[in-house]
Amino acid sequence: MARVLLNLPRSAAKGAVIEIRTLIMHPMESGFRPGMNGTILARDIITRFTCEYDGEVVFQAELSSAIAANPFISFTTVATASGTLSFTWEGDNDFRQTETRSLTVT
Amino acid sequence: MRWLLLLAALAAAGPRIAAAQPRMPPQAVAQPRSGTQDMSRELQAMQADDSANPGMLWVQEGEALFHRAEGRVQKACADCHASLTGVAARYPAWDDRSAAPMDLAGRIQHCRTEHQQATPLAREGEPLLALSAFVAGQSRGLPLAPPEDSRLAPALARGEALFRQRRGQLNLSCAQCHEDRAGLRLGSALIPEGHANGYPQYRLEWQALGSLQRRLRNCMVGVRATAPAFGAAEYVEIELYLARRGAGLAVEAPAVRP
Amino acid sequence: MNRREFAAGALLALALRPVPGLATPEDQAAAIRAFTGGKPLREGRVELDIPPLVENGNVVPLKVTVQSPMTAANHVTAIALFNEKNPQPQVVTAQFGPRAGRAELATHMRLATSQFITAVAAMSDGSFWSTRQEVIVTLAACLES
Amino acid sequence: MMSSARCVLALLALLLAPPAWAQGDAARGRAIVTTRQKGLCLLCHYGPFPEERFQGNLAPSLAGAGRRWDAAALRARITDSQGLNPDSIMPSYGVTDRLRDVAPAFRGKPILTEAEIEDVVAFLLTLTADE
Repeated sequence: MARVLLNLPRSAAKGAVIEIRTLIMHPMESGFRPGMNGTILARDIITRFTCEYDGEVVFQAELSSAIAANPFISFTTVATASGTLSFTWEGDNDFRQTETRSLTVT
Repeated sequence: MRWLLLLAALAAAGPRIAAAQPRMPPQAVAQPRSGTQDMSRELQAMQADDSANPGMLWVQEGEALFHRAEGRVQKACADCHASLTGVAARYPAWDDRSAAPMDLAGRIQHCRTEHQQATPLAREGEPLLALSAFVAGQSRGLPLAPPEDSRLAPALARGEALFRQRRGQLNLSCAQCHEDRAGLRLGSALIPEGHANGYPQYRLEWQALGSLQRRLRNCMVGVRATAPAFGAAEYVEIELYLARRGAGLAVEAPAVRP
Repeated sequence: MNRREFAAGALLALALRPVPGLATPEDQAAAIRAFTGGKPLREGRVELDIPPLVENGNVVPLKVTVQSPMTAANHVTAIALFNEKNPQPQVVTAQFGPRAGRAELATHMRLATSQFITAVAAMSDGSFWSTRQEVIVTLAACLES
Repeated sequence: MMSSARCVLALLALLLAPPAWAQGDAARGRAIVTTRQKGLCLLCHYGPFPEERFQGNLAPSLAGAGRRWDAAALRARITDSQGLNPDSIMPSYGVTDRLRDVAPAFRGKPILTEAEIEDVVAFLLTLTADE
């Protein structure tokens, strides 16, 4: 499992816009870089990031080789109701990882 | 004329006098300047923001490892160490058993093999970097405070000599760039004073976290010199000198550097 | 050596500088056309906060902010970022809806060399807005290997 | 009038001078000067190289080098700068002894060959204008 850092509030007022900041440990090997022996290293990147709020997609991003290693993605969402936010990173070589956080809306 | 002769005699006796007593630790740079001050506002912000500093991924990994039972005795670091606040700021330090200076990664290794009775971790391997980052992170904001320990004096002197030793096909010493020419530009890159207050650090060139030893190796490769294997005494001696030289600077680990 | 030979040599030296297979501004324009479906791009509404000078192109922090009420009737549906001179013109494409609250996206990108970066926002009314910024990438003097 | 140091320099340069047929090529020399992996010159020096956005400032400008020095003096400085001034940080491009801990890949090899140094000299001689 890749190490993930998620920064978001545990609770928020109903209707508030909350900021979510994510980091995941991943080499984002671009597929354009020569290795030690001079041949190009195979691409190994995260291609998609999805945030679901109680099962509904509220943010999604398609990533390319131009995203830096250990990808950082920050975005916002509206606190609508207490529930679960899930974060999924998918990519080359069947990479798939999901993390969840609960959000209390008052 | 006589005073001139006297002066010459004193000068000749000088080295012998110095050798007879433990050498006084060299003074720290009068007002050491952290590499952070030479970075763009944006990189400074990245370093300061724990939710954007990629080095924090290693700190988090290190925290998990710190609490994991390991080795034949199945003990975790956390079983003995509640807090390690300020510890990293005092390394490298003298190690009685090996009768040599030891850096922070060396100390973690020592704990691991002696107290946990576990297999040693590879230098520059991810687990040791992560543990080092977690421990060093607990000294963030505290001043580098190398120990006043006379047993370290010979190694400290060797470290300074290595810092001033020209080497490699380009025949350059650390001091010629990072002391004499700090603040000038090598190509487009501003030469920093080269302080040791941010390690392990997330270097954008590496796209990963790395140790001070890796950074030292980086410069040796740069001047086309041979570089000792990670963990070698030469690195620890330079680390010792750098800690003294940057004394007082706030620990920034895990720092972000270009 | 005469002047012409010298000039030719200088040009050769330029041509021999190591620039691996990079995309071109034309590739960037084509990628943007594919994103907009050929619809016109208007300038404005989009703000791209990216450092004008970066010490290392491996990690370049940036933030895109689009002015929009982000209501069901009027919101940003997507933000896309394009480069001119990386191996590929695409950087990131993010889908937005009213539940985002604000049309903001921050990330860390790679820049192979100095170039213009273009941010494009697609609106729920079918219009496209954009802005672009030049980023100068300095070169590392010493590399590890 | 020539100072004695200059005389020594000129003699040294004469000794180091290649056969007359080995004339340097200024275009090749320019490529060496501006290539980071080869000449490394612009890491420390700066000069009239508009296509090179980033140039160092550890060492003097190369502009006017061809007016300040003749071929022999340039050759001597490039070949063994530290032979002239032991404290110089400029590498001795043609020297392989007096070095320590050289990485195996570079051991026994000068930074530039004699022919390459001739190319650089030929190019620097064209830099007669001050910036």
